[in-house]
Amino acid sequence: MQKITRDVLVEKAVSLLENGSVSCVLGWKKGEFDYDITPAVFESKEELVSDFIFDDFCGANFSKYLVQKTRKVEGKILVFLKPCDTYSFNQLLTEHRFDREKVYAVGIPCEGMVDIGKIKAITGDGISSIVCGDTIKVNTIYDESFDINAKDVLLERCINCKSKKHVAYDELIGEEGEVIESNRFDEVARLEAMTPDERFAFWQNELSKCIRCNACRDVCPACTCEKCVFNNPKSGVENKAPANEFEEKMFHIIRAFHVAGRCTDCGECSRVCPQNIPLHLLNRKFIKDIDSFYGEYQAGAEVGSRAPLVNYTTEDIEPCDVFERGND
Amino acid sequence: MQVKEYKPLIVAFCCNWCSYAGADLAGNNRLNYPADVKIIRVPCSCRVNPMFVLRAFQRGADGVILCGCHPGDCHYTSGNYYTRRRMALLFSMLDYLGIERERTRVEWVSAAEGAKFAATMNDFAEKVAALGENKRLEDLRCKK
Amino acid sequence: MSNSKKYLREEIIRISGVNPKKCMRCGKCSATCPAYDEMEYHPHQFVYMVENGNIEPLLESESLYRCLTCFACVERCPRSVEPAKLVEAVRLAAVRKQGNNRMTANDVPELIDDETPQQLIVSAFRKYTK
Amino acid sequence: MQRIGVFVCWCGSNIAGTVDVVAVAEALKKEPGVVFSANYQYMCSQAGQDLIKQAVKEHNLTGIVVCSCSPRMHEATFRKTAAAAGLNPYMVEIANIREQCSWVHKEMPIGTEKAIILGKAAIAKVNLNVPLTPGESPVTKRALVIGGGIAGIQTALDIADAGFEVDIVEKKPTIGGKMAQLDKTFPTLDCAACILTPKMVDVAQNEKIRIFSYSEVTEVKGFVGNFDVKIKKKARYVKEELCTGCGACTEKCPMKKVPNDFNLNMDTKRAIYIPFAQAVPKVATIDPDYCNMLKNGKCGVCSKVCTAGAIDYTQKDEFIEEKYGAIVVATGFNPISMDKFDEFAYNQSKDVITSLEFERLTNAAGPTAGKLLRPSDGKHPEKIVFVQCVGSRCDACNEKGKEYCSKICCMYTAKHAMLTRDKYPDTDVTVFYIDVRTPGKNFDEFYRRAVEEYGVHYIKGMVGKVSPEGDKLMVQASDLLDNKQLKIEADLVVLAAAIEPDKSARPLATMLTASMDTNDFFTEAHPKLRPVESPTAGVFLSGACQGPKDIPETVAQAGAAASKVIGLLAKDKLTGNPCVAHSNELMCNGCSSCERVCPYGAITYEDKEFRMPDRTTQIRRIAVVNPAVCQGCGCCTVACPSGAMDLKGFASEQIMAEVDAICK
Amino acid sequence: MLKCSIDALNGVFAKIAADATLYLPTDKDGSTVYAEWSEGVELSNALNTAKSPKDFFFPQVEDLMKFKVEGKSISVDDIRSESEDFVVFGVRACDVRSFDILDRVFLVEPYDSYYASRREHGVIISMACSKPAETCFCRTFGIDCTNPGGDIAVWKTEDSVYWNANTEKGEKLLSKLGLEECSDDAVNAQKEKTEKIMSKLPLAGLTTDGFGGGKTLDLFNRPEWKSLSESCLGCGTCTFVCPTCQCYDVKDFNTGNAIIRYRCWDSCMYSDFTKMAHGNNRNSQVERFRQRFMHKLVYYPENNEGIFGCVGCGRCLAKCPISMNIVKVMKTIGGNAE
Repeated sequence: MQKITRDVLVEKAVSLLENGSVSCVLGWKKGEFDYDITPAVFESKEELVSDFIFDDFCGANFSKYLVQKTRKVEGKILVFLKPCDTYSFNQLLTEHRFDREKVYAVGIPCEGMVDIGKIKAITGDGISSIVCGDTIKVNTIYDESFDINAKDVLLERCINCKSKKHVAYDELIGEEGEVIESNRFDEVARLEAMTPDERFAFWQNELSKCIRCNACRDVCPACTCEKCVFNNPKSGVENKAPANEFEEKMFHIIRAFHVAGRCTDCGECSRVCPQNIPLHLLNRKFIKDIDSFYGEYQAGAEVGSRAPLVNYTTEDIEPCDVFERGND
Repeated sequence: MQVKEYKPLIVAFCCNWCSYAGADLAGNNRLNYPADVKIIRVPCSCRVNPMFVLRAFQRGADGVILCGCHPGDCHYTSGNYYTRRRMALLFSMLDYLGIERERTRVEWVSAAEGAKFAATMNDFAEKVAALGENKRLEDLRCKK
Repeated sequence: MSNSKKYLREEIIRISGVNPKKCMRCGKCSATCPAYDEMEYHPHQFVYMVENGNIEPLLESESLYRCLTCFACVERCPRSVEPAKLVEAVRLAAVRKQGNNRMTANDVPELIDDETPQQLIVSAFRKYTK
Repeated sequence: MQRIGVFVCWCGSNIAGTVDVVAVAEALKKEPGVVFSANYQYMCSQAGQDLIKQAVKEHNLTGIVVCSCSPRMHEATFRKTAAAAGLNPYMVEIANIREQCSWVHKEMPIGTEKAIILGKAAIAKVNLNVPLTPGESPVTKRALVIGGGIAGIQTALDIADAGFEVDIVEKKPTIGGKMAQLDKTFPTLDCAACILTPKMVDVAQNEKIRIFSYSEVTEVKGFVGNFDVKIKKKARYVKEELCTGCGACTEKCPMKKVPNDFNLNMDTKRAIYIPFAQAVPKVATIDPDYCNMLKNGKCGVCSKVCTAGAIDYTQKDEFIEEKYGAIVVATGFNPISMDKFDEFAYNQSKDVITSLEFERLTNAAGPTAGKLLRPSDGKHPEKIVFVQCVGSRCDACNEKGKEYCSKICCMYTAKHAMLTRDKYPDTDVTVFYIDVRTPGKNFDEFYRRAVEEYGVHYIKGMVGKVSPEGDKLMVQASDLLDNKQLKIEADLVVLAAAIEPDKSARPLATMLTASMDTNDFFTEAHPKLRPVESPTAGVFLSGACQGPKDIPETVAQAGAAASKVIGLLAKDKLTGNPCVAHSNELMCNGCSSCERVCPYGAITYEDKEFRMPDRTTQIRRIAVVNPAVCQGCGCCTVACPSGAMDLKGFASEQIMAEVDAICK
Repeated sequence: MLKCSIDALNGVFAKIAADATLYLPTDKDGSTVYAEWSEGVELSNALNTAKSPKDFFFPQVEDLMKFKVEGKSISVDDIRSESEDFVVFGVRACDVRSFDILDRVFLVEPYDSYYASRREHGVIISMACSKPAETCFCRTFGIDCTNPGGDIAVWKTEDSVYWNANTEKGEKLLSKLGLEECSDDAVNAQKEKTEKIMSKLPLAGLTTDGFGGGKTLDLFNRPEWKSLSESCLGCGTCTFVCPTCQCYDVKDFNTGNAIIRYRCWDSCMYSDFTKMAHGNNRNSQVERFRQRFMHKLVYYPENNEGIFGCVGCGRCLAKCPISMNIVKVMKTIGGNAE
């Protein structure tokens, strides 16, 4: 389904590596199967040629890796950024989380990434091969084969893709895209329209699945704290386990609050949650509220923009009025 | 033993310069409000971290109210504007999770508004009492 | 203020989208108005009278049809009150009453002459007719 | 572990009436860390304080909880008591069991129960208290005044009078400001020059005052008591120290067609000029945009005629760096541009002028030598129309004007009208007004005199349109009281243009981290109680930069600002509030969230090298709080996602301990 | 061998549930989880649950005790709750093996009475696999998924469920269920079919060659650890879905009125794992990453007669946010070791 091929990216990476512009490449590395792709650092042409991959399973957002990698790597790092990744990239720059000079960013187009979970829901276990394309061909060890329309198994965040525009890059491969009118807030609105009891039941059920593995936090490009409050025994909220219902809520409310106004809605949290909790619905609630209370704001759209929670106007909505507005 | 009448526990964070002084004025004027309201003094309403609000609920509070200077009157010029944004978003989120709206409130009380302070606390305590015990944000470990 | 007056005032305010309370009584609208002398009630009076619910005399007044809708008052008003929109709203309220059309199709042939641009007749027809 | 003493005050019957103080003292004695508990009738009395001091010594107390009246009442008292007993004063916490307990609850059991809980909360907090020491910083005993108008002049003189050094930075070649352009001043009609120029001379002669004229502030660093300021002295191509102000150059300069901004461009000056006769410093300045020598190297006349040898065509901008303890902003105002007000034909007719231009036309040192003549043809105007509130009191949506009342226009218009009628009784003067606002000493009397004694026509109504017709101006206006539209022929129309802060104020505010309102007026630290201080410590406000003001108000504020500066500079050291924010550098992300919410600019960033646990080193950007600037609001602590930022005295752990104690 | 028809299964469950709480895999919100059985709770057809069944014996959070301090006296309350009888149905062979692995940790000195008590009160009914997934590699560790252990083993075919007791505990339970005797033909046929599929699995060829006790020095300083761990986020997903990870932390929670001492799972992937007064043992993600795999593949077998600390259930392969896992480690490190 991707318009751009792996070979183009490898060629770009190899040429930049060989002419010394960059010293390493952050890219996707092929896995055991056709879908378990790992983010990796490539340091040589050989590695790139044999292991670099770019296909419909390359959802991973590299922006966050730059925080640590730029501190450790000598020379520049080449990073490939899909449109949604560029927002995280900018947001991290806004927060001075890495040195822009140490990165060579190549914007690459993205046609949407697919969700292996959704494919498995159709095919069942035992996938032996997957061939990407507009129609995804899946074969299983049980000698079954499936033709799946890629559009039907997109990641949630890609179904509601908010932008095909790259907001940051040194070089762009392919054409400049556009910001898209998405329906990403529909699900939030659906929840808002429920009664409080229904909402409570919904979230109680969802959050009770949490195993507190911290994957959502650890993958989140906004969660780059040197020390997370949930790891800090002095913060008063530290814990290693969702000890009870309160702790489950506490963790997710505070995490969402800490990234409120900084979350670019990249959707990585929901993508990686092993328990399939729709965590993006928490972040999107904040984004939706921010947009409606304080005017539309897209974190990461511009470097240096002032996030809504470190900003104010004298005419802001009063907390007692938010419910009326929220239910419109 | 007699069954204790249910009385909501209310934590009120008051900024030092306006609301805490407003509460003092309510005292000076002997204006009654329920003893279930317990005040914590903070320098400015913007000192109140959402974590404190959740902590209060965890520990058994049935309602949490923040009081600060009126917008524009902040002793620190802009603290309450940030409070307003933070709490608007936090309360909206709590509501989204199905937690009763009436359990949280922000009220601007100036140092001259002793009567407003007392009236606000009476009203808030009444509304929270009507909701009954906080069940949706409770931590059972902290129950007596 | 009686309820009917209140209702009428709300109606005018709703149609016009004007908030007459913003007026600071500077009179710049009337100072600007090119049709001032033709009008029984002047732009600033429209604002004042609507605000006070004293709209009946305006509905009856010829002034409604003297306003050129040139919007000079709207342009000049320092308080963004937009008196011409109020005049327009009152005029609408007047022509919407049964049998209150100021102009019928029958009147048109009489008005046609070499000097009047047809556009003027068309817009007058629009403005004065339900 | 702390050793805490609890002291429960009866406050006579104020507390003891509804709180069983003995029971409270008993109950609190059981709390962790409490080693001593007592009750007494009046803790704040000498005997009560002695009781505390004695207990501290006898029981080796490390923390004190006083259950008494509001901390707003006696916290300071008990802190002093603690200090006298050798304890850190910040080891004291007050449980407010009077205002917030005994006075608002009627029944003894309820009051007692609540008092115990409030006491427990205070104990929980004090358990986590740490001794705090206010930071000290030295004070540079020199003040900077930015702006050399009457506000700046008065402030500088008052500060200098107290014995401190003051520098004035003025962007124009001379100090004096707007007041130097005025003719007479309301409501007493004394001559502006007569009262201003002696002050200018005082400034020039005061050895404590330095004037940096034709200069601008380009960089401000530091904080209260310790500002580092960079000042750009623009090249005036004349050596200030050599120029005698004789004026020979300004007479001989062949370049005569330079618009004279001092006269609001109503006449011309030379390319080398002295703005006006009483200028301070009286030094010539070359306008590089017009000087032929500077533009194409041809001329050099001024250099030839200057006997002092002061002309220096090679002069460059010079940067001066200086330290200051306090900064006073006195950047003043300007009339707004009339470009957007087409209806008044300001750009079409020379005979439509602003009030400030009118001042110059009536000023003896002005372009007409004080004769009131029409700018278009130099004829004497027989009919003058004044229009008030041009661009003031506009709706927020109105892009042309300002929302506020410019405050001074009513009075100066009355003054202009009165003076015109006085000097030229044959001239007919009409003032169009919306409201006449005269709240000041002798103001309304002044306005009434204009009407009653001088026969100025005041018409309530606004001018809608001014159109030049031949050599006349047709003024179309409302007369609201007569319900008429007037069409008046006038020879001169004078517009009372709204005033706005000087354009230099906005970038200056950024440099000073001083806040501004939406109109670019500087915000005061408190609108009622601290009207001459900016929220940024060490920055003070004088004059119209804070809001529209007339001269007496400006001078009053200038004096007030000076007294605040003197109060600051009189100290050898500044003792800060120890309850300030501080950042844990190991947890800081350097993300700037805290900096963005800090109203005082107390937070800066530095790159710091860290040795990581895996034995590598990393350079990270971290926040550093300047305790001298921080006022301790705590906003940054919540903005900080990692919790690196905390507030001393109100630490997150302490507040949560209070929450826990209350909810227990 | 005993059997019942698929249709009768619910009735059997009811019988089991009459005496003990019965847990079984069921489908909920699109994933498979263990849930308490009650009428209407259907057995899932999925291969395995998202989380392993180790929770039943070693819960993620477990209160150990409660104590109160009043004045200078401390009172300790027993708040243990692990004495309830329960039955876990449908445990796959790999997960059954995981209990052996946990036993070797918790049931040796210092003996973990909480775990032991739960083990004692729990009956494991395993279920043979017939449709393994591509992520399965139990065979690598010598596990026969067609012949699972546990107290009772169960085979499910299209129409019937076959039961066989492996232990006395199982025998006792099985005898109460009133099932009919039958031959093991159907079971053998299923086994044979499954065996064929097993050899077709993509990871069928994965071996433990190069790993095991005594390999510490060979493997510890291998340079590949760096690149393998490069993208590791340091989250705890692999640990928390793993049936054999057994590390925990003991923490105190101050409720305001008392202290609850509890333990909860910990993860060696976390930066503050085994943090002590002097700091941490492992200060970089490479070290932490290496620890997890060295433990499963070298240290554990070294201390436990060659038994590996992995059962090849494939959960970490499916759940790792960045798809780094033990198979990739084994192929990279082990492959080169040959």
